[in-house]
Amino acid sequence: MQLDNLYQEVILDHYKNPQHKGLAAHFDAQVHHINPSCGDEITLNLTLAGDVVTSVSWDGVGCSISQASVSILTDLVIGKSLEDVEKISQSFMELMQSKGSIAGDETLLEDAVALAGVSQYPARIKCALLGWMAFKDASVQAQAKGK
Amino acid sequence: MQLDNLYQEVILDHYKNPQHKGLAAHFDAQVHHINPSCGDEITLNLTLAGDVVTSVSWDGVGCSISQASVSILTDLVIGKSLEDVEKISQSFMELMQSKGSIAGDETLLEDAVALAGVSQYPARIKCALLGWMAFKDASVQAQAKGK
Amino acid sequence: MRSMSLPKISTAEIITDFPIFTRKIRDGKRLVYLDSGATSQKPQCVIDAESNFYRTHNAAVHRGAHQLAEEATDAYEGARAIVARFLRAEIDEIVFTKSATESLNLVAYAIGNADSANRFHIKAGDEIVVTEMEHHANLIPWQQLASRTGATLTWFEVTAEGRLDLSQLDRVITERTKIVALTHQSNVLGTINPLTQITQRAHEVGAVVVLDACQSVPHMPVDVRTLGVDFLAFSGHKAVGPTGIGILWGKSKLLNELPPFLTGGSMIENVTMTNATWAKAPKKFEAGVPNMAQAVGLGAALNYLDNIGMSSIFDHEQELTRYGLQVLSEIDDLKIVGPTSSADRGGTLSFTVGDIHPHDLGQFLDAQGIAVRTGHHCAWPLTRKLGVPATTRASFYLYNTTEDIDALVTGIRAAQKYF
Amino acid sequence: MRSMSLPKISTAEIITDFPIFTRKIRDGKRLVYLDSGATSQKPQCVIDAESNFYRTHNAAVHRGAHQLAEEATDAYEGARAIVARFLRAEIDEIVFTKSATESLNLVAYAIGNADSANRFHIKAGDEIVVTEMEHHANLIPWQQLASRTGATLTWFEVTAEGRLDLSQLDRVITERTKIVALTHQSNVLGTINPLTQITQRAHEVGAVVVLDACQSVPHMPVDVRTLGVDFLAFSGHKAVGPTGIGILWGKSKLLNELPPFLTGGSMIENVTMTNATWAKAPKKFEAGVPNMAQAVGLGAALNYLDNIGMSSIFDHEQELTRYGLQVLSEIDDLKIVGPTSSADRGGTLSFTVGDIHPHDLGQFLDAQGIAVRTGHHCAWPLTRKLGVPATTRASFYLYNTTEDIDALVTGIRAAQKYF
Ligand SMILES: Cc1ncc(COP(=O)(O)O)c(C=O)c1O
Ligand SMILES: Cc1ncc(COP(=O)(O)O)c(C=O)c1O
Repeated sequence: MQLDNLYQEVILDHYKNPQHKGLAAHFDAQVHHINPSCGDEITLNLTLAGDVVTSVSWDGVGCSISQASVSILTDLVIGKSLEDVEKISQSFMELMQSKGSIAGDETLLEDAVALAGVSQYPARIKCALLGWMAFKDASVQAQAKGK
Repeated sequence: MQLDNLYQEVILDHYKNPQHKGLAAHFDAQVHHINPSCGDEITLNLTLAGDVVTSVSWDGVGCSISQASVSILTDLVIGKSLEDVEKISQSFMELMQSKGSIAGDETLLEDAVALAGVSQYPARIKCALLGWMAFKDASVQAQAKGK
Repeated sequence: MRSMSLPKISTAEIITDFPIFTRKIRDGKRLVYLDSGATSQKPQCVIDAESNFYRTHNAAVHRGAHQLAEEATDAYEGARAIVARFLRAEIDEIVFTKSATESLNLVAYAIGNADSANRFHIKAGDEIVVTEMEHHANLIPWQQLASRTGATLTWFEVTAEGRLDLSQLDRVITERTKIVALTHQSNVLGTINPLTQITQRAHEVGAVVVLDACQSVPHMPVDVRTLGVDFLAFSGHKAVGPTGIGILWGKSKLLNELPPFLTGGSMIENVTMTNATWAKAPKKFEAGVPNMAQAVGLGAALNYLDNIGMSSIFDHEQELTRYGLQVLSEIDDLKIVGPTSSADRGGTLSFTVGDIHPHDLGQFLDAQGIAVRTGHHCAWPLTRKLGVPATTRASFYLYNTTEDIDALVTGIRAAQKYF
Repeated sequence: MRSMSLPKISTAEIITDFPIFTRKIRDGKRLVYLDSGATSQKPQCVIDAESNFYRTHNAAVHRGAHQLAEEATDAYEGARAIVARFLRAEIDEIVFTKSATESLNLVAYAIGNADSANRFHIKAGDEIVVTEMEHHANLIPWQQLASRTGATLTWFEVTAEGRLDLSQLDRVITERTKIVALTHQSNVLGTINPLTQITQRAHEVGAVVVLDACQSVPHMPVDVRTLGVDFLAFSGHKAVGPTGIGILWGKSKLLNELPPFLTGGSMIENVTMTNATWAKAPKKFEAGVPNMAQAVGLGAALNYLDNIGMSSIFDHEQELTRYGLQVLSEIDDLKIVGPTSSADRGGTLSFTVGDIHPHDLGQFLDAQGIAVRTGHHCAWPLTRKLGVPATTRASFYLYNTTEDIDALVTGIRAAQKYF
């Protein structure tokens, strides 16, 4: 079934057991993002130590793609420098825009390659990006605050 | 040539020798009408004696149809009661909206039956009616003043 | 039963009028189109009407003194006459716009343009009444008008059953109310709103009533002479017509008093460098070379619907609605959002299915060839009020059958296993 | 000569692309269509593009999570990419409207919506500059904006030769000027306006330049990167595209700062009962289910023109213009209204013929199968300024030939005998 490309095991796992869901009490930056076309929402808290992501936590409502994607993101970025995260992020963006033409760099993206199938469903790309956009926004705010 | 239905001899005659063109100095009502789709304009002066049209004069720019139609109108209405004019006017309106299905009542409309062909050229009906609308407007104003 | 006396419509025949139903979805699946609330499919006769206009009569209307221009004008004005007949309106009461969205913005902006001498003039202290179930197209233009003029926006609430709460009618519509804007049928709940009480109260206080008829005109007989509203808007594309065409109907007297909205060619009486005066309605509201082919296509669409019969279409959808409500209600964890009986509701069924997010459900159904819509359906304040972030919506039209609904049910049950 | 290096276009072939040329006019006469300035004819590929959208991909864009909605979105956004490529613009700079008239009103109303914190805010004391040769669509919206805000409307005059009088440039565009709105090519005179001086002066004083490109984009290569203007509007129907579709191009940064115009579905970021925030441009300006089939048709139209080549089309029209100016000037009593040489002018020839009223001339020509336009051409202040109540206008496009012009000349001479 073609749909299984989209809803890979890994995605449904993250959806059912979202990582770092539940907002941390302390944070450097908190952002709230909305997907205007479907109403999905996410709140994301971020703490940095210098250039390094020490904590990301989140809460929100959304489809399996958006929930799994943010869950995967948190696993990927915690403990990494913002520079490394930027590389991951760019690679993920490429994957999303690939229309199925690439499989994604597994060493860089880890579980996020499971989202490759999303790139063939244009209406869902925004879902997969919701958390990533929120993270980006939060990191800009947290850095601004750090200065 | 089908066009000769539209441009009957009588019409071209009135166009070349317009009746009662040149504005009278005295009048009960003066109106200025415009055809917004082509820019044609007419000024029409009207004098009543009680219920009877004693003088209609006009000036303006316009196509042969609009000029001939107002010229024919003046010939038709001067000396008649407003009640009679109303009958003529209604009959003329019917002729214009007939899409060529009627020839017009010659005893009532006289030269105006020559305009029958206009009813087959929808874009020209407004031309033929410009003077008649101006007359109608002027007669309302002149009556209001008379009261 | 009223529907018994009417000829039943033959969906088997109707479907052959719509070429899109010959195509396959997602690797060979039959198209089960349950998204007519978003946009309807088009019969070949509508597609042909647009094409034929271009192929044979294309010219700018009202402008040229040549044969094509005459024919184009006849076709365009002929379409206006068809719309008027369809709504039981006067010809001069029909304004062609590009969409219901434009129609509603037209009224809101034109009212905003009314100076203090105009009966439509609106100012700080005045009130504009909407409802909690409005589509964004009948909410934001009024929010904006309120914010531009200092008027206050108030609204009717929606009950848990998805009905308008009219218990506070006289407190919502007050002596300060100038405009009451509401939907005829909710595009989320399916609710058909009762109008009489509202229009009576509105007119009592001197307000005008603007009806969003996007979801009613395509689906039921609508007679503007008996509705009691002052303005009405709908879109062609939801009524088996082309995209890019909408209708504003307004009472003749009101249209003539309303200032214009879009300005430009063909809507003028006289123009100088510093000033302009306006043509009579409807021309006053149709600036520029109009969407002629689309108007002609809409005429063909309404004739098509009329031939089948709006009462028959309504009855057909009522049957589907009754059937749909029943079979959906048999699914565990499925919750209908909106009235659960077919009384005073149309064939728009929104629902949630347990914890399955509507996006995921929609995607799953799509893989079976079933097209539904998911999200807030451009009525975000309503979904918020109802406490659901999003719903899945199946909406029916004349070409749908109980098999389509069966396919939906099968799809939902399979999704419940999948997620 | 520049035209020599370009492939000549083959009108014989082109004509076969346009089905309307197979029909006959007024009892069997060949259609000599010289009214493309009002609206152009459509090639079969454009008609098919619209039809195919309805037949195969029809669904509401940006909304459904189903295959048809995906395909419709691809088709619609694909059309946006084509328009962007055609104008050498960025994709997000292309806004779909229903017409140039809407595009121009959009800018005028949106500027009127700008509050005092917004760079577009306009108020009493500010000035809006237009020209005496504007079409009503690029004049009245600015008159209205001026009257709503208390700003002052000023204008460039037109010389007896039909050119903009730029001798007073610095007095017309002043430190108080906020907007300069002008036409690229006059729809009456054919004059192509020089833009550099005007845009430089406008930007020097911090004004934005709005270009009415209705008569240029369909007829010559236009590259928004080098034009120097800030906004540009044109209509699809004059560019072999469908009716009901127009384009507003705006510089990305400016579109994002400009407040919205029409409000409703799909143009929002977030909505509550009392407030709404906006999506990014171009979505911010596209409220409601868009004119999807028409956008797709416009995409096909611009691809069609691009395949032939805009430079070749321009050269072809230049040749027709030179020929037309020459043979018309040989007719007694015929007076060209506008530049009499082909330099900096397009293929729009307006003229008067002695005392023959344009309406009569147009009707006479129509009887020979020749379609021209007569009247003030929606530029009434201009015809008044030029001292003619009306003119007859012949306008050329890619499918016209010197034979069409010969037919016109023969027709005019016959009319001179008739009247
Ligand atoms: C120069 C010019 N500007 C604006 C317009 C208005 O275009 P539309 O009527 O397609 O909106 C036209 C054509 O009518 C035109 O020729
Ligand atoms: C109830 C309702 N109102 C308004 C609209 C707006 O219609 P359109 O997008 O065709 O302008 C819609 C559909 O989108 C609707 O369902």
